[in-house]
Amino acid sequence: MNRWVNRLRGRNNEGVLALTILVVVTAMTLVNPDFFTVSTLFGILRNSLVETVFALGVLIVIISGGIDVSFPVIGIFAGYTTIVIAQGGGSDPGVLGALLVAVVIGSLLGLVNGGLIARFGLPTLIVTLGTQGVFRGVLLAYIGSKYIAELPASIAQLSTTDLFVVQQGPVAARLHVFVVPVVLLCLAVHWLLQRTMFGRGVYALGSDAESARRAGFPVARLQLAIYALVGLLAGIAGIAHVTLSRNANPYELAGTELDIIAAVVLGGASILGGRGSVLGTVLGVVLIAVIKNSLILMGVPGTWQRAAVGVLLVAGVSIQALGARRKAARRRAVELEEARA
Amino acid sequence: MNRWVNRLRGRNNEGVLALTILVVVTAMTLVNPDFFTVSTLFGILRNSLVETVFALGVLIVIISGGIDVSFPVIGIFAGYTTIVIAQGGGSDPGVLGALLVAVVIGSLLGLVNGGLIARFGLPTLIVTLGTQGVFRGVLLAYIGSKYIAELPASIAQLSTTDLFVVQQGPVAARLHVFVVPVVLLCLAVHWLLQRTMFGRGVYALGSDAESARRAGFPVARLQLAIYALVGLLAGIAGIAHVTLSRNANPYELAGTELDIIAAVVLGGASILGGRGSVLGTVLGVVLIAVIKNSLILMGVPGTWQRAAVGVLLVAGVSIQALGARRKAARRRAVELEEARA
Amino acid sequence: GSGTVAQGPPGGDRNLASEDMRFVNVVKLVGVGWFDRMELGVQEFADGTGIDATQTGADDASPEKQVKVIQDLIAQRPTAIGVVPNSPESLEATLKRARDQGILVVTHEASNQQNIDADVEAFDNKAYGAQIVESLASCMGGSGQYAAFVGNLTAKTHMEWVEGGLEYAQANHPGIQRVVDPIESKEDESVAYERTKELLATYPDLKGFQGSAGTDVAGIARAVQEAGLADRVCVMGTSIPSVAKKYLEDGSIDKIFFWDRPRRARR
Amino acid sequence: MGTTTSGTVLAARDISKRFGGVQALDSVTLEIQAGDVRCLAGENGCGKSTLIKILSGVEVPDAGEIEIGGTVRARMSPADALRAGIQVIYQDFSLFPNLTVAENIALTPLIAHRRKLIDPRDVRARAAAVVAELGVRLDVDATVEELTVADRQLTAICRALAEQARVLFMDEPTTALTQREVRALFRVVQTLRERGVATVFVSHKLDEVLEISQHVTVMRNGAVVASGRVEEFDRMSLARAMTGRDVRDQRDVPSLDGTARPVLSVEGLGLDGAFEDVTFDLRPGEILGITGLLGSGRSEIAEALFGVTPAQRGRVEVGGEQVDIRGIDDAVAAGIGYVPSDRLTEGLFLDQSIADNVVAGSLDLHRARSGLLDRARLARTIDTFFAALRIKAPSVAAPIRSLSGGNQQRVVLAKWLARGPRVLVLNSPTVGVDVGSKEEILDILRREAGRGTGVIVVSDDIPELVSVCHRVLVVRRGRIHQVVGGERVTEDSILGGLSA
Ligand SMILES: Nc1ncnc2c1ncn2[C@@H]1O[C@H](COP(=O)(O)OP(=O)(O)OP(=O)(O)O)[C@@H](O)[C@H]1O
Ligand SMILES: Nc1ncnc2c1ncn2[C@@H]1O[C@H](COP(=O)(O)OP(=O)(O)OP(=O)(O)O)[C@@H](O)[C@H]1O
Ligand SMILES: [Mg+2]
Ligand SMILES: [Mg+2]
Repeated sequence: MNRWVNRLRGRNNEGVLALTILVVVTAMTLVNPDFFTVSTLFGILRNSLVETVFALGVLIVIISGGIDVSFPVIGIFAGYTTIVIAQGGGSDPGVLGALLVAVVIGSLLGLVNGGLIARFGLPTLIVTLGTQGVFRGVLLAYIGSKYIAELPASIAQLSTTDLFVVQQGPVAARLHVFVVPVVLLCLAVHWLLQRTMFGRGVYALGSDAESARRAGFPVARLQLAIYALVGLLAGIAGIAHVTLSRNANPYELAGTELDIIAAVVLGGASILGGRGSVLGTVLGVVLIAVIKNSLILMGVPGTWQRAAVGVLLVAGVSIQALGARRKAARRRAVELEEARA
Repeated sequence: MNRWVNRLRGRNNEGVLALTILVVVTAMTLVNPDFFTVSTLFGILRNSLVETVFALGVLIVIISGGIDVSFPVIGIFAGYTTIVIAQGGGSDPGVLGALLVAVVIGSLLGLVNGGLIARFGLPTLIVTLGTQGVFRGVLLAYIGSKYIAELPASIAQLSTTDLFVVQQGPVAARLHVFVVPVVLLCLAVHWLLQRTMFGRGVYALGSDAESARRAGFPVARLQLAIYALVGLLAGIAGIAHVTLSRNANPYELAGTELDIIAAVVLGGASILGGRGSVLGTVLGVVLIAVIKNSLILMGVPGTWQRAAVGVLLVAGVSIQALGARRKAARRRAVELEEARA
Repeated sequence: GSGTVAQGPPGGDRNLASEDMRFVNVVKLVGVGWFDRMELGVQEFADGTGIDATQTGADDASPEKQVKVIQDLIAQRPTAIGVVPNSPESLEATLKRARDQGILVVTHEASNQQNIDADVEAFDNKAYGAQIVESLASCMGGSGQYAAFVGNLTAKTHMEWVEGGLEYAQANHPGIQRVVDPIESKEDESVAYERTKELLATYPDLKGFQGSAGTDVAGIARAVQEAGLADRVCVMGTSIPSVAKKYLEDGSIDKIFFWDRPRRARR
Repeated sequence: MGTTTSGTVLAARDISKRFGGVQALDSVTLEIQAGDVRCLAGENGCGKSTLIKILSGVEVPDAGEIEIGGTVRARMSPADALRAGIQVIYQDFSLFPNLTVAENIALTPLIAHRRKLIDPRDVRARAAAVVAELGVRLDVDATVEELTVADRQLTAICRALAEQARVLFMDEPTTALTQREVRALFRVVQTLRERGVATVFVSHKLDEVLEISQHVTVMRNGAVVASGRVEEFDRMSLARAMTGRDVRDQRDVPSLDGTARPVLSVEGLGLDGAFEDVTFDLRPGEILGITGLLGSGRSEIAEALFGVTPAQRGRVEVGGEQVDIRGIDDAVAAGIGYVPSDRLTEGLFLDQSIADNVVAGSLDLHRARSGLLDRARLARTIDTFFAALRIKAPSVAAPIRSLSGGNQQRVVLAKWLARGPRVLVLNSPTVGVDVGSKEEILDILRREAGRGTGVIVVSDDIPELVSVCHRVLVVRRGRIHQVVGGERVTEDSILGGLSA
């Protein structure tokens, strides 16, 4: 019975998160039958796409025991620069071409972080705080500071490409085609973390860096790869953001880092490292999106949304902490019994 | 000789910071003789006042091994609410009355952070990330979201009170009277950290929380006091900010947390806790202000200022890290020699 | 860089030769199409007169950043400063300081600014607003709810546009109601987008939007288009073609309004 | 059985290592044969761990060469060493607390094999096989952080055995274990020896060294000073080889005033799931030992007295007055001091100076009338204890991290003695401390007791208890099973109480 509850709760409280989402959706539907529509669902999904991709990167860093606050800047750097290059080149690079450029830029910037961290052993928060400023400065001073309203034709077309459209009376509910690559990306990162030596190395590093070194993990190379990967994911998120916004604005995204870290932590990742899952992260992002959406529908002013996310974060982490403490106490009791037996 | 160099460098590289400031000022004066004026000096000081007060709070938290990202929101919450209350009350509360109100509000919000951290043992970043959102939501939804241009008469008068004015040809260089309380505050925090049980407890906590508990420090009470103190300082900074900007805008300050953390870390405080000084912090804040001012006078675009601060941060922390490594090696050498003697 | 005059600021002397004069135009924010277009005008002025005229601004439309930009400028002591204020009120003290130091101050879109040497307005702001709402009313079929956006609640001109529009609607189209007070977009397309989503959720019967900042209509249209309401909701307001083009093409923006008189355009 | 002489599996020749300009290892040469059990002995800081770290690729030597299975290398990475068949049980285990036992056991060999992908079923199967082969009970699906210390040790052992190792290093593997686990570990070593695996064993417990090893290598100040078959050494000669002087090692307890009123009285102390009905008195100047097996609750009794995990029932009197110990504050206020077993995580501020640490527990006693810290008195206290405990360091400003284990332990003692406690409780005070330092620390306890302090020593080092205690309480299953006092305090009587 107890075991069954634990199974349902999941390693990182994924079950609790899923349950919370269910409760919120049910409550909202009771209050306002309009809530539970395909259109609402698609809207929530669309709003979560870019955040989810960023969150995957943050998840990897947090599991590895580090923290990165430069990823939104890397994202907009990659997304904006890609558009600038595409416009400068004259010819339309196509969707895959643009993606490739964004991924390369993102990875390179991530490598800068990784290099500084792996080479000099500096605290990850400080390094990414510093590079965040540098990347942003270079972006605005060298690449451009203008709002670009016209995207290359291929990207502009993708902006309004839907996976499918459900007609509901006069309103059309649209599910953006980006849902497909984002789902694939989640599966890929899950696989990477769970089934590859790299992924287990990330957990090992976050668990205990010196033990990881002694066990033969190439720690410096691992860190380099982790931050490059975060940059890569940020690059993807950046170009996705530009596409979905239908314009390129170099001032956007910067400043959203703490929100995404909050979603990942809410999703059960431990800020101390070594713990976290893709499923939990996705649920964390979705829960925040559901709550925000519910508040909008209930006519709660936008300023309250931040407050709600704040309460959610503190409550969520408190519950996790209390749960862990209770579990430890139970374990101790069991052991003493066994030792005496 | 070596010992003399070490003395000059200071425990937290204060000497290196002071030297850097000197070099930048000298270089700027050579390039542009207009730079080295009383007016520039006063300008830099004025621009550093509010940041310094915030930085003192951040310093205490960082020494204690925590981190706080909610302090700018606490600051503007306290500052703005004080003005709202003063306006609502009808009668002018006077400067001291306003300060008192801001300090009480700031401390109470800080106590919320401290309570959550001490009671549930949650990660400080997560708690303050959460409360940041909550405080901001409450401020904008309950207290107000309007820009207030008219401050109460006493505060409005303080806004333009100068300690002294130096006439330079047609230009008057003004030193704002706030320099006095800010200097006093720095001395007070220095004394608090170095000469009181509370201060030593802060260092002990940051050095090793479990050891601090075993040494008999009342850890929970200490944490409560630390976050209340940060709130108190943020309250002072908030009302100072409102006074100096001659208006109250609830959207301000939020988002500046990472900049101030950067200044404190640049000033030699260790993000891992247990290390940092008021002198270093003040020098860190001033160095950033000097660099920004120099860039402005050289006509460098504002976007580059962030980049410069970023480079400064990474370089500063790298130098500290490398220095610490070299120092550790030297120390071991001395000991082994003695052990063998 | 700053001037080479040994004593005193160049701003103190208004009889300088045009090569020694320096004008700086401070706009609400940099990097948006509207002010890029304005910068073109500043450049043409510089080319034509030989005066060192440039344009600058903060990276978002917040009043305090604009104050900071002007304070930094005062330290460099130019001959004259032009300002398109985000919040005329919050600029007063700073502009006074500039004028105290002998710098000429000229504003645009700020009919109520006090500490200035001159203010430039393109036309009667209320009449302009009335014209936008007249078009909106006919698009909405003469009845229904609409909402209005401004860049900043403190931006005098934007407020005059939406107030002029509201007064016109109340006088001439009793079937048209504005649902809430003007909404602030912070001159930011994504803020306009978010606010529009909220409005559409709160007021499902909304039929019209009036935008004021150049990017307002783009953000509104994006939200309307995503909600599948492009055909039901009318979106109109001040903007420029480069920003609004694609939404005009797919029908999510119905009409934009602007004025534009750079010399190059007349040639 | 005879030693299998199937040749040298590992040879380290002329290994030197400098840390910051000083020789931590000075041209050390060591050869290990298959099936050999070799003990590395020496004082704290003589270079034992450094040698192990070099031979396992964790540190790179400055000079010298390492030959493993015929291949000579100047340097190698941890992965190289693992591939060459070198396994290490580090003193701190070096496990991953957030990963499962299975992963902890199976990941290391998979890295060594340069595997890129992981199949959880494969991992589990490999780990289960190792566990089964060793015949121990270990839940491979549990995460390591859920395990007891003993199970963690077992996990570390299983990890070291997951691959057919050539050489197994064990760096002080018994410090956290009680007699029972030590016996189990020795059985494992015996099995490995029969399989031809060479074992290098480090311990400060001389009896263990003499029991398990076939060869002994003694180091001093980074160099090998003696080496030979174990039969050539006894306790005295081994201690002399390590320290360069004679180490006294017999029972020496100060005389006791039998009429003095108890400084501490404990009556009916109980805590659910930990201990029950604990009653004893402690007189001024008395040194009382408490011992028991793992999980017997002896540590909990000490921690309850200090308020770390307060007791739920019972009475505690200090100096005749009842005190209610609900937290550490209460214990400190009542005059109880506590030296925890794990000084590295619970006793010291590693990055702070000796000075700061010495007064960390007694700042409140150094307040001037104004309530502020009295700096002059602080300095006096620091200097007094620095001299009295003969802490070996360049100055009181040296950070704790730079001290050797024995000296760190002295700083912990100084910290509590500075409070002038009426009752001093010490949990395993000489764990990981070399024989020389250990004797000096026990002397400090005797001196402190001679001044009228009541001293409680919680330990499983029976010779140590015999050497210093007036009385010893043996705890079993949370209850005081036996009290051994006066002339009856001998190793045999205590061991008898433990296992009866
Ligand atoms: N990573 C390191 N950096 C600098 N010095 C070190 C390092 N590791 C060890 N030392 C120094 O080298 C010397 C030998 O240390 P080592 O840990 O090998 O001693 P040990 O014989 O294992 O002692 P113990 O019995 O206390 O474990 C010590 O003086 C120590 O301070
Ligand atoms: N804080 C804790 N959390 C979880 N389990 C604990 C904790 N402290 C002790 N235990 C468990 O309680 C049991 C008894 O621990 P205790 O430390 O009292 O044993 P001990 O007799 O002192 O053994 P040792 O020889 O290891 O010191 C052990 O199984 C230990 O793992
Ligand atoms: Mg060692
Ligand atoms: Mg124990």
